[in-house]
Order: sequence, then C-alpha cells, then structure tokens
Amino acid sequence: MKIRFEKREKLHPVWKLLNPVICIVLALLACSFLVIAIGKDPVAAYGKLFSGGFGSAKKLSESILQAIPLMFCALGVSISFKMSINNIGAEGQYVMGAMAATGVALFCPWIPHALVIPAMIIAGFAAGALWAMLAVIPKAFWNVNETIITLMFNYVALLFVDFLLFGAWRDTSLNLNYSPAYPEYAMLPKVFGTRINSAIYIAIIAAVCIYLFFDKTTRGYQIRVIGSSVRAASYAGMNIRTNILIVMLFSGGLAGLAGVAQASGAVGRLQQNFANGTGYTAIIVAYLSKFNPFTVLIVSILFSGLSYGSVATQLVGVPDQVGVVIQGAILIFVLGGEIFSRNRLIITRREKETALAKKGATK
Amino acid sequence: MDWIVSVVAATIGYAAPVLYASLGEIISERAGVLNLGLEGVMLIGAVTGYITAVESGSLALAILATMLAGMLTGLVYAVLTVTLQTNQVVSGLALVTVGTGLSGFFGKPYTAVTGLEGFKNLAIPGLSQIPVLGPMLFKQNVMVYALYILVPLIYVFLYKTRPGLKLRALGENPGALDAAGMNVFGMRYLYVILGNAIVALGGAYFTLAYIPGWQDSITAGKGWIAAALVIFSSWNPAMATVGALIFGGVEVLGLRLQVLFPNIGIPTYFISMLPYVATVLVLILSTGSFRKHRKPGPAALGAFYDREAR
Amino acid sequence: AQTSAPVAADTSSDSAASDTAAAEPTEAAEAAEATEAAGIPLSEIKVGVVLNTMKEDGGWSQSHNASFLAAKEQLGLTDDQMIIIDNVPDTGNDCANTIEMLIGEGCNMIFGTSSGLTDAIHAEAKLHPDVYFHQFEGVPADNCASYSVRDWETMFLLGYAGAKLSNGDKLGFMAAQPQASVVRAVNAYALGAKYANPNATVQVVWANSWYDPAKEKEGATSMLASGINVLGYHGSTTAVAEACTDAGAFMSGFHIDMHDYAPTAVYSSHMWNWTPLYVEFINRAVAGTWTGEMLYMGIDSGCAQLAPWNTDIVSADLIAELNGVQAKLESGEIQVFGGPLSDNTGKEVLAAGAEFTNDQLIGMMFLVDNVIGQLPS
Amino acid sequence: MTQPILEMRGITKRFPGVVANDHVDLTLYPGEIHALLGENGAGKSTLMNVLTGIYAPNEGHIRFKGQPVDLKSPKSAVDLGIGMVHQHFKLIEPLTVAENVFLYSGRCKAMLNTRDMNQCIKECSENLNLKVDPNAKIWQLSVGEQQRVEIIKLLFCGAELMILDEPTAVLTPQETVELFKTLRKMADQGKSVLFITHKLYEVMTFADRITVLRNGRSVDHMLTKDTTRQKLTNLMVGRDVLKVVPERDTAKSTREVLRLENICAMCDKGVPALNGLSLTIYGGEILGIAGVAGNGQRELSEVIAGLRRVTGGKMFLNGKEVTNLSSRDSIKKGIAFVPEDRMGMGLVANLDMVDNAMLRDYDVPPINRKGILNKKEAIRRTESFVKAHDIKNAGIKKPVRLMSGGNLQKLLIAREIHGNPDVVVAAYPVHGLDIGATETIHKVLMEQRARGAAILLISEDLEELFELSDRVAALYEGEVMGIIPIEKVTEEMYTRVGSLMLGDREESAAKEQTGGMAEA
Ligand SMILES: Nc1ncnc2c1ncn2[C@@H]1O[C@H](COP(=O)(O)OP(=O)(O)OP(=O)(O)O)[C@@H](O)[C@H]1O
Ligand SMILES: Nc1ncnc2c1ncn2[C@@H]1O[C@H](COP(=O)(O)OP(=O)(O)OP(=O)(O)O)[C@@H](O)[C@H]1O
Ligand SMILES: [Mg+2]
Ligand SMILES: [Mg+2]
Repeated sequence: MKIRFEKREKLHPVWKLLNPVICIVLALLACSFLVIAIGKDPVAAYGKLFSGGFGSAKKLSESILQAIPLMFCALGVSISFKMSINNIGAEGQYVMGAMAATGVALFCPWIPHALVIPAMIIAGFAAGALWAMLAVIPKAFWNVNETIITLMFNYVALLFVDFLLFGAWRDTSLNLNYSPAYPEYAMLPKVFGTRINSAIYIAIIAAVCIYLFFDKTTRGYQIRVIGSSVRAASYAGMNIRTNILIVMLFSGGLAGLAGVAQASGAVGRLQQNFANGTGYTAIIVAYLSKFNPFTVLIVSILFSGLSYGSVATQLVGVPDQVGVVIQGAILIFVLGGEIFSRNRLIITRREKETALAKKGATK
Repeated sequence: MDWIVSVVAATIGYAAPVLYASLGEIISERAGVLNLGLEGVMLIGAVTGYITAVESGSLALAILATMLAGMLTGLVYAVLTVTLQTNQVVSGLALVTVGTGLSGFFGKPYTAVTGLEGFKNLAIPGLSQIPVLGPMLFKQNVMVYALYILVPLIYVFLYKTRPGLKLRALGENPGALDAAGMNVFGMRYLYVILGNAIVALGGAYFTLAYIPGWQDSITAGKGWIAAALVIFSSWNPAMATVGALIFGGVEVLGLRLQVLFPNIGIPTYFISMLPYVATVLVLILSTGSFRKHRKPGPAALGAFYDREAR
Repeated sequence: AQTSAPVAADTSSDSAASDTAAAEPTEAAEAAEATEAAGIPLSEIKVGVVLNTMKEDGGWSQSHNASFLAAKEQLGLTDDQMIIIDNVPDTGNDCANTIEMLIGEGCNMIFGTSSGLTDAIHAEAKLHPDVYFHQFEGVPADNCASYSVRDWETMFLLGYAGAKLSNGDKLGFMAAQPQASVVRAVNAYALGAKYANPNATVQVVWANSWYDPAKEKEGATSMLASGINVLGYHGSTTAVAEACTDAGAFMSGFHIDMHDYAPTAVYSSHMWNWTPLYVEFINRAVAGTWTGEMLYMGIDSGCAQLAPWNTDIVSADLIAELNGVQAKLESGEIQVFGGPLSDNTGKEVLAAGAEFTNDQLIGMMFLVDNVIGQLPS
Repeated sequence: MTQPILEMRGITKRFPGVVANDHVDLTLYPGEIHALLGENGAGKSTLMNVLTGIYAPNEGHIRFKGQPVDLKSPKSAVDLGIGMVHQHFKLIEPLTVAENVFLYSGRCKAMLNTRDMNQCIKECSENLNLKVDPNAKIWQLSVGEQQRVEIIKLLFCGAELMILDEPTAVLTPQETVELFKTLRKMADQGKSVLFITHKLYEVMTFADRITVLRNGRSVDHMLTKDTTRQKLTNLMVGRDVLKVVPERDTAKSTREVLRLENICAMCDKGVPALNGLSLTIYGGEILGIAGVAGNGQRELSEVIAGLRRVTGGKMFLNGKEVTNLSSRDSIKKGIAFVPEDRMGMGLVANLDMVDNAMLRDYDVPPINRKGILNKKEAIRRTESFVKAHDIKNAGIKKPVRLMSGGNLQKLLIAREIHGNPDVVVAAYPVHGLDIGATETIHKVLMEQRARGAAILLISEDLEELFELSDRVAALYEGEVMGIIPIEKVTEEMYTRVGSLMLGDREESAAKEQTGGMAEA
C-alpha cells in the first residue's frame, strides 16, 4: 500500500468549513482515550467540560469575561504572525501592560479621576508596545531570530513585575504578593447586568480596526506584502525594519491592553503570575483563527470556555489538565488536517499500482 | 580554588539537562525540522522516566522508557511536520501545550512521591583524584558522564561520517538528496525521533538525577533556553556544550552571588534575570548580521519538503 | 459588628476591620449576633474547597487536602458532602468561577486555602450571603471568616535545633520568594537560632520562583559549598533535601514530614495540621455559632506540629533541651516576635515589651538582625 | 535496430491548472546521444522528472531494458542506473565540492577522509577537463563552476542512462565541446545520453536523434541527419516561424538617460560581482546585455533598480548623480524593473491581482490617499492592464499564484511600464514564456523604446538580443568586455559576442575568436 498526496485546485466551500470541525471532533475523540485510561467516563467528563464552560447564560458570560484578555493577546499575536514575525512574547507584553496600568491607577494621584481609565489604557498600550519593540530591535537591525528573544523577554518581564510586587508595590496590609487594590474610579465599568467589563467593546473595535487596517491602509498593505514575500517587499521599496517595529508596536500594544482589561476590568489589582499563560494560549487561538480578527474573538471564547469547563471535570474525578491537553490536541489536529484541504489523499494498493499505468488514477 | 571547583562542578550539573535538549534539537534541526516543543518533550520524558522508575524500581528501565516516550513524541511530531506539512513554529508550540498537559495529567498521582534512589554522584576512581579537574569533572552522576560520551559521538558522527554528511545535507537541500534516491522522509522521521529521544533524556535528568522527584512543569523553561542555545551554537554540538556551560554558569553564579555578597544592593530579581538576558545577548552577539561570517542555519530549516512543489 | 469589607477596600479600612477581629478563638464571647442564626444540621453541611495548587503538590495543598479528608472522617461526613477542587490559580477570574460552580453544586461552606483568593472570596461572599466562606489569612467579613496557623513557634524550635547542630555560627535558609509568610518563617528560624547561640546568623538565598527545583537545589548547594552545614527550608520540593544528602548536611523540612526525602539530612520538619480548624468551623456552623472572624491556632492546639526529631541526628540531650524550649513557647514564656526587635539594616522594628498586631504579623516584611540577605525594596 | 533501453509511453502529468505532459512518448537506444527539444514550458523537465521518479505520472508506463518498471520514487530510478543533472542544481551549498560528489557515491566509506576525497575529485575533474577546486564550498562557486560540479557528480557516480537538463546554459563554448567529447566517449561504451537544450546548434552538432515536445505533447522524433534547424524550429513552435526582425528606426538617439561609471558591487555572498562596470544607455534605445549567467547580470539590474548598494563608482540619471538610490526612490524617479525572479520578487503569490498591480506605487497618489488605499483606482487600473494586454485570469480578486507564467509576466510588465518610466530594466523577460506571450512582451519593449525610454535588456538568448537591441554589451566577471552596435545580424556577430562573453576583450577578440569557435 502506498499513500501520497496530490494537490487539488479547489475545494468545495462546505468541505473547507467542515474540515476544522471534523478535526476538532477527532481531537476530542483522541483525548477521550486519556479519560478512559484513568478509568473515568469520557461522556461525563465532556459533559461537565462543556456545561461548565457554556452550559448556561451565566457560564457563557463568565467564559466571555475570561476571554477578554485572550482576545487582545490573540489579536496582537495574529498581526505579527501575519507579517511572519513570530512574536511569542505576548505573555510578557501583557504583564508589562498590566504593570503600567497599575502604575497609573495607584501611583499617579495627580491624574484627575475621570482621566485615570484613559490614562491606564494609553499607558498599558505603550508599555506592551515598548516591550515588544525592544524585543524585536535585534531582529530589525541585525536580523537575529525573534522567536527566542520575544520569549526570553517574557521571563524578564515576569521577574520585573515580581520585583515590584514583592517590594515597592506590595500591599503591605496583606500577606500577598499583590499590589494594593485599585480605587473605584480606576475600574472599568461593567457591561450591563453581567460581570463582563467594557473592555470587550475595545476588543471588538480593535478587531474591526485590524480588519480595516489590513484591507484599507497602505501600511496594512505593506505588512501583507512583507508577510508573504520579503523579497517582493524590498523590491517595492518597503522599509522592512520600520514595518517590523510598527507591527510590534501594535502587536505588543494590544497584548498590553489585555493587561489593562484584566487588571482594571476583572481583578482590580496587579498580581503575581498575572497573565497565567494567556499569552501562549493566544498563539494557538491566533493560528486556529487563521489570523482573522473576527474569528479570533470567537475562538477566544471557545478556548476560555474550555479552560473554565475543565475545572468542572474534577467533579467527575478527571484532572483539569485534560483541558490543556484538549487545547493542544485541537491545535495539532486542525494543523494536521489542513493538508486535506490543499491535497487529496491517494491510497493505492500494491497490485493496483501497475494497473495505474492503464487506468489513470484520477480525473 | 575549592570555590571555583565547586562552581564548575555545579555548573556542569546545571548545564546537563539543557545540553541534552540542545543536542537532540541540533539533530532534528540538522535534518531540517524545527522543533520548538522541547519544553513539552522534556516534560513527557521527565514524567515517563519518573513513573517507570517508581513503578519498576529500575533506573535503566526508566531511561529506556524515557527514550521511548521521546521517540513517540518524535513520531507524532514527524507525522505532523514531515507528512502533514504543518507550520513548524506553531506545531512546536502545540507540542509544548500537549506535553505540559499530558505530563501533568499522568504525573498527578506521582507528585511528591518520594523515596526514589536516583542517579547519585559517583566519583570515578583514578580520574576523580586528578587535582582540580578530577573533582570538577569526575564527581558527577551517570547522566553527566553519558554526555561526556554523547557530545563527541554526535560531533564525530556529524562531521566525520557519511551518514553525518547526509544529515548535514538533509537540512540544507532535501530535494538534492531526494533526487539522488535517498529517502528524505525516512531520514527526517529517523532524526526527529532520535533527536526527541535525546531531548526527553534532558527532562528525565531532572526527575532521575538532579532532584529526583516529579513536579508539574519541573523543567521550568529550560527547553526554551535549549532552543536558543541551538542557534547560538551554529548547530554544532561542541558549541552547544559551551553555550550550555555559559548558561549554567550564569545561573549558578547568580545564586552564589547571594551568598558571597548578601548585601550587594542589586535586587535578587535582577540577578535572576541574568540567564535570560545573557541568552539574548549571546544570541545577538553570535548571530547578529554585523558578524562577517555568521552561519544562518540549515537552509531548509522549518520548511516542509514536498517533492512536487516547485 | 463590622461592615463587610468591600472588594476594593483601601488599606486603611482593611486594617481597621482586622483590628477588631480577634487573634484568638473567642467563640461565645462575640456570638451575640450569631445567635439568631440557627445551625445547619450536620447532614446538610456541604463543604466546597478551592486549593490553589495540585493536591499532590507535596506541600501546601497536600496538607490542606489531607486535613479536609481527616475532618470529614472525624465528623462522619459522606463523600457527597465535600468537593475539593484543586489547581485553581490565585490570580484572574478562575477562583470566582470555581466558587460559583461549587455553590451551584449545593455547597454551603466554602474554603479557600490561599491568601491569594481573598478578592474573589470577598466578591462571592457578597453575592451569596447565606453561604459561609473561609479564607486563609484574609480579611474577615460578615459571612467570611479568616484563619491561619502560627508557624513561627515551630520554626523557632527548628532554628534552635539548627544552631545546635551547626558546625559554626552560620546557618543557611533556602527560601522560595520573599512573601510575608516566608519572611516570617525565616525570621522565626533565625530568632530560634539566636536563642540557642547569640552569635548565630542565618544566610538566606531566594530562588525567586515558587517552582524551580533546579534553582532551589543550586541555591542550597551554593550555601553548603560556602561551609554552612545546616539549612532551614521553606518550600515544597525535594531538591534541597537532595543537595543536603549529597553534602552530608542537615536541614529542616517544611509543610510535611520530609524525613523520607532525606533520612540522613532532615532533623525535623514543620508540619501543618488544619484539621482542628476545619472541624471547629464546621462545628460552629452546625451549632449556629459561626461568625465571620479571624481564627488563629498554633503549636498548642496541634495545628502546627513538628515531625519527630530524627534521633540519628539529634541527640537525646538536645531533644530534652528542645522539649524544654517548646514548653516555654506553649506557656507563652518565650514570645517569638517579642520586642525589642531590629531588622538587619539596624532599624528598630519593635520596641521592648511591645507586640506585633495581627496585620503586622501577616504582612511581615523585614529580616531580623541576624539574617544575612536582603528583601526587594 | 537494437532493443531500446528506455520506452516511455503515454506519459501524462497534470499540475493544478496545467497539463505539463500529455501522453508523451519517448524512446531511447543504448549508445546514442539523444536531444530533447522544446520551447520553454513544453514539459521537458517534467518528463525527465517523471523518468527519475520525482514526479508520479497520472498516466502512462515506462519500460527500461524491455522490462516494465514502476518508478515509485527517485530511489527506484537511481537503482536502475538513471542519473540526471537537473536544470536547477541539486547541490548542498555549505558543503565542499568533494563532499557534494561523494555524498551520492557508493565509493564513499562510512568514515570520511577529506584528503582522499579531494584527491579523487581532483583527478576526476582533470580527466574530464572540468576544472574545479574540490575543497571549495559550493556557495563560493560561480554558476558555471556549479554546473561543472553537477556534471562531475553525474559522471563520477556513473549511470546507464544519463540525463542532462540544459547543461550548457552556463558553460563556455569550449567547455561545451569538452563535455560532449566526454559524453560521446560514454555513449561509445554503450551508455545512453539524453540532453535538453535550447541551442539548436548544439543539437545539430552533437545529437544522434531528436525528440521534440510542444505544449506537453511529443510532436515528432527523428534522426539528426534527416532534419534541419528550420524544420526543428517549426516543429517546436507549431507553425512556420518567419524571422521578422521587428521594424525599428535606425536613427541614433543621443539623449543620455542612464550612465554607470566604474560601478563595483558585491553579490549576496559578499564576493565582488561587479568590478568597475561602465555603461551608458540612451533614450529610445535598447541596450542588450549578453553573458553567461552569473557574470553580474543580476547585480547590475539590482544596482540600477536601487536594490543593491554599490561599493564604488557612480550612477547618473538624466545627468544627475543618483548613486545608491533606495528602491523607493528609484521607483519614484522612473526606473522600472522586470526582475528575473517573477514570482518571488516581482509579484506576491498569495495576494490578488489588484494588490499586485499596485506593488510599486502603493505609496503615491492616486493609490495612496493619506495612508488609505484607493482601492477603486487600483481596481480600475488592474482592469485596464487586463484589457490592454489580454491577461487571462480567474478573477482579479484571486491570488496570482493561480495564474500561468505568461500572464503573470504580462501583469508584471504592464505594471512596470505604467506611468511611462524613463528607464526599463528587463531581466530575462521572456524566460519560460510561450511564443504568444513572448511576442507580447517584445512588442511592449519596442513600444517603450519608440516612446523614448532607455531600456536595458538582459537575456541569455543571443538571438533575442540581436533581434531587439540597438547595441549589445557583453558581460564577463562583472565587467563590460565590449559593446557592439547591431545593424545587421550575421554569423560573425555570434562568434564576436561569444568570445567577448568568454572574457576576451574587444581589442584581442578578433585574433582569438577563430580558434575557439571554429572547432565547435
Ligand atoms: N528575509 C527576511 N525575513 C524577515 N526579516 C528580514 C528579512 N530580510 C531582512 N529582514 C529584516 O529587515 C531589516 C531591515 O531591512 P530593510 O530592507 O529595511 O533594510 P535597509 O534597506 O537597510 O533599511 P534602511 O533603508 O532603513 O537603511 C533587516 O535587518 C532584517 O532584520
Ligand atoms: N511542480 C510543478 N507544479 C506546478 N506546475 C509545474 C510544476 N513543474 C512544472 N510545472 C508546469 O508544467 C509546465 C511544463 O514545465 P517544464 O518545467 O517541464 O517545462 P520545460 O520544458 O522544462 O521548460 P524550460 O525550458 O523552461 O525548462 C509549465 O507550464 C510549468 O509551469
Ligand atoms: Mg531600505
Ligand atoms: Mg526545464
């Protein structure tokens, strides 16, 4: 038997849509074997998983709340990946954004209360952007691999925030590595009737802006060109260095906004390990969304629902790590399944191979 | 002098897991397959090794199981990146996620299970009596000694043998090897699987030799450091050794500074940043485009090979 | 009675609130407001527990998990009457979500075992006034109690023993992060050592990470390499035990009896036993005497325990001496954090005869004068 | 006749959108040198890739030495003794010449011995009269030297059936002669040689038999002695080709548009590629650049287009110095560039036609309105391109990677001449195009010339150069060896330019040209 792939020209749009769905189902199936392996009931576990994340309006709204920082990070990551800049430093940019917002909220008493939230947003964006741009300066000027450096910057950012939280910024009234709580005027208003905060509007506006940016502006056009072909871009006289920095400005800035949204919208103070892996999950989300900003919003909710729901799997005795495994497995299966939308799979039996000579395998 | 000896000895012990991971990754990247999932593979290796050791009581069996687990992840990764032609950067990240999740899942009952006699430091009779060098190099554990053999072995294999020549060619121009009738896909599978087996040993080093014991995310980011070292090393196992020792040295010295100069005035958090900052600096200095003769890495690295593509 | 502390309360009202909270269990005295609350029948008690790390973590959460199971056993609760959820991050929204889930499952007593869960517990307590909340080292409120265990008496004893076992005046201490509870343990250890040997000093090394066994081992090794042969420890990995075994040095364990990790090195361990606290809370709920107050227990109630002295290391004479010191601690003759105290920069932090408030203990952020090391400023 | 060594019957290979081979037949006998002929894109390389097991055919079957064979993978072909020099070299750049050759040789021992290997290759290259340094790394070699390595590789490893895909494109005429001497020797030993070339002269001189492909079909096969160049050309093109040299005024323009003085530049590897090159192009003329590929053509075009920094010398545009323009400025100053690498550089495969149509002036009005793209204008423009040049497409909003080579090139050139540039640099503009597209491109170039643009035309096809150019400059190792005005195309012109391409300067060329070429 022989297996090979043959390029196909186009795929029926229904199949194109179905492809990732099938892959997700397969991923869930594969993970159910894990549950079986520890002697638990996968149906019950998945039931808890999904009802825990999406089972009621309240749970769904909690998942959306949790998804907000993920949305910002994934939007940021997706624009850098669109230019083929592998920014895996969203985690650090997120934390830096939260740190700057905290600085404004707690340590700038001279800012009029009404302006505190706008100032936090600006500071958070700027801090994330600066941290991201700093990490790609070696790339922009000396063409050093950015993947690793953006990652190393995460560790540095986390340690720096730890330094503040264990020292100068510590809430001295608590046995906690937390900053003091934000004053009321530094908290984002809630979306009416729910715990979801108004940063969700910013996320939606950001998604629209990103869409328009790539479709309608010369800058977005340049980034699309560079992302597809660096050679064509330099042929067209595009300054790659400037564009790298600009992309990271927005990529990091958006991740910084994730920090603002979480700190000022949900938590109300800065905490140690504030991002808690969101910056990494964002990469998975961005990739699964094929960098489409609107898809990013939806997939973010799906993923945060999965992580919420995984807590509930403990009720039936399944460790919550299963949620992480499922997230990774979904990515792996969707990645691996992509080839089937570009190619058709051709399996020929040994005996049939010679017959191929006369018949012609495909039309 | 004693102080230096103890720092060097500690550095070697600290560098060993990173070096295992780097060596494995060098093999895989030389074959043209970028695997950023080192952290995940190490964790899977770590948990497998530990569970096997606890259950069977045999360290040899544990090492074997570790390598098998590494090979299994290698097989999955090869199916993804070689056959299914997925994006290697993202696949690597997926491997980190899955590796972290799986190791936590299966390791849960073994967290803080104690009583395992791991690989102990063994003084090699004779060699360990050599002044200065002896206590530095030859009072380590078996997994470190294995590296003393593995590094030269991989070096000679890569640069002095025909299969090594093929491996070097594989990451540069798989099309050339394919046209000459060599099995590009098979070789990529082989080296990704082999590489991951070695990476997994890096994880098992923590659970079987260094600590021993299992805890969630026990590798604490060392896999990423290893990925950086591969670039620094120009895909050369000898240079990777140097890189791992630099990294280990910075980390060890950072901690010793707290003892030597307890009132140094630099917050310890900044000292803790040193290894990461050093990694960034070393990467820039060794691969920046201002360097005249920098090696950009295997030309086909990160790209899948499709025979019929143009 | 006190007003419920708002989630985002500023610091001044926080400390005001906890000043009124008693440091010692004072059940009946203040139970006036609780009398109207009829008790919950034991069969209707349902306990929901949120652990911030894995329940097998070999330390913190493991000790809580074991204590909850013991309490369940002791009170004869059924399996259905207790749900333990672990690995819930302190940060972010996960805790609130988990509590919602537990209440959805019918829990009427919620326990959060990390001080990091404070904000979420306060917010949820407001939303569910009929559920009894309990938080570790938090701020008490109407339906939210706070609790802790005095670990400094045991740490003092371990420091005392360490100084006696040391081959010189200098001891070491391997610590994870400079969080207040860790700092408090370091200080108690150092004060114990000083009580045994007025010249004793304690070198502290911070790993600056809650979870990096490699770093902890290396940190321990760096102290042992400088000639120190006794280490105190506050953390939950086996790494330091490994380093001490290799070097033939001694150490004190933390969280659980670490004797098995390193039989030749661990001379004793500080161990948590939360069972008396949890039994007390549940009993109060059943009796209808439950109040939102601060409950602190220590070595006297068996909440803080020492593992049996390792007789291979600690001589019988020394054990006798230590028992004497322990008796003095229990009788209050020795106040671990009694004035005068000055920090290692020479500043006086507590005048002679003075005592720390609860808040000052919870938020302790200085190193006593015989500790060598620094805190982030 | 003896039994054929190879029979290919009914081979069909489809790629998305193209039928590259459509029921092709090919027969090969032992001991013969066989030429495979066809226009660019006729499917020659595809057929050879099927034969070497790289492409799996959709239909057809192959017999080797009378036995049906199933070429599942290149390995099966290698095992049968089929060896090939590929059109696009299959060399490992960071390895040395010797390592590249030994990599494939069964003679290579498990442990490498550099000294023995080098010695062996040195002897071999001397025997074959193909000089290369065995210890040099491939990336240090010129394209010509790399071609020699490929040939050494093939001959060193030995094969029953040797395939050479355009081996002579970058060889000097002398080397070509040497190569075919060697191949003939091999054929006399009973081996078979199959070679592909566009140079009819080589076919007529060296081949025993010929197979002609057109549009993916095998149209005819014949003995060399039974045919003529004219017949072959007609077969390849499918109709009678009347040599119409396009009409052009001979009035000499004297308006100097672009002048290069002593230009020096490095190639990508940091090795000097242009060494004091001087040129002047006048408005309304086409200056042809002849030369073996890899002698600085690419660097020359990139220097003019502002894509490569010069390390010495000066460039003037309309009398003003413009040395080291950025590519942005060079676009703004009216320098159009049709690069040799159409898809990688000139066009972006994943973007649609509209996006590609504005690649060079996305930045200036009317496309750019204060940072916002004027999509309407871009679409209008794309549609006008499509109309003006009859560009076939699947929709202007579809990625251009779905378009065929000829239509891509039409889009590219339409974009470049939009806005009437002063200078047009066209590198290999018709490479890989069919006759129709070629004619369109040539027509466009002549129109630009008539309009008064200064045109630099780089090509490896002397016929094309002579047909279009007013003057032809020969490039050798980054220097202009001489510039020849083209008035009347004679056989003598070929030899003259040929010897310039070999590095004989104009002064000395007259004496030596007879020696080298007469033999050929
Ligand atoms: N293939 C590539 N992929 C990604 N980034 C690249 C690539 N090639 C170059 N770059 C990045 O772009 C940077 C700058 O490119 P750019 O073309 O803007 O240089 P430049 O023309 O010298 O800039 P300037 O005009 O500002 O002097 C390089 O240093 C490198 O980091
Ligand atoms: N791998 C491929 N994928 C898609 N199309 C291809 C591929 N290889 C060749 N083609 C197409 O098949 C046709 C024949 O190409 P081929 O390379 O065989 O021509 P050729 O005769 O060798 O031309 P040249 O003289 O330019 O080398 C062309 O239209 C080409 O675009
Ligand atoms: Mg530039
Ligand atoms: Mg060809």
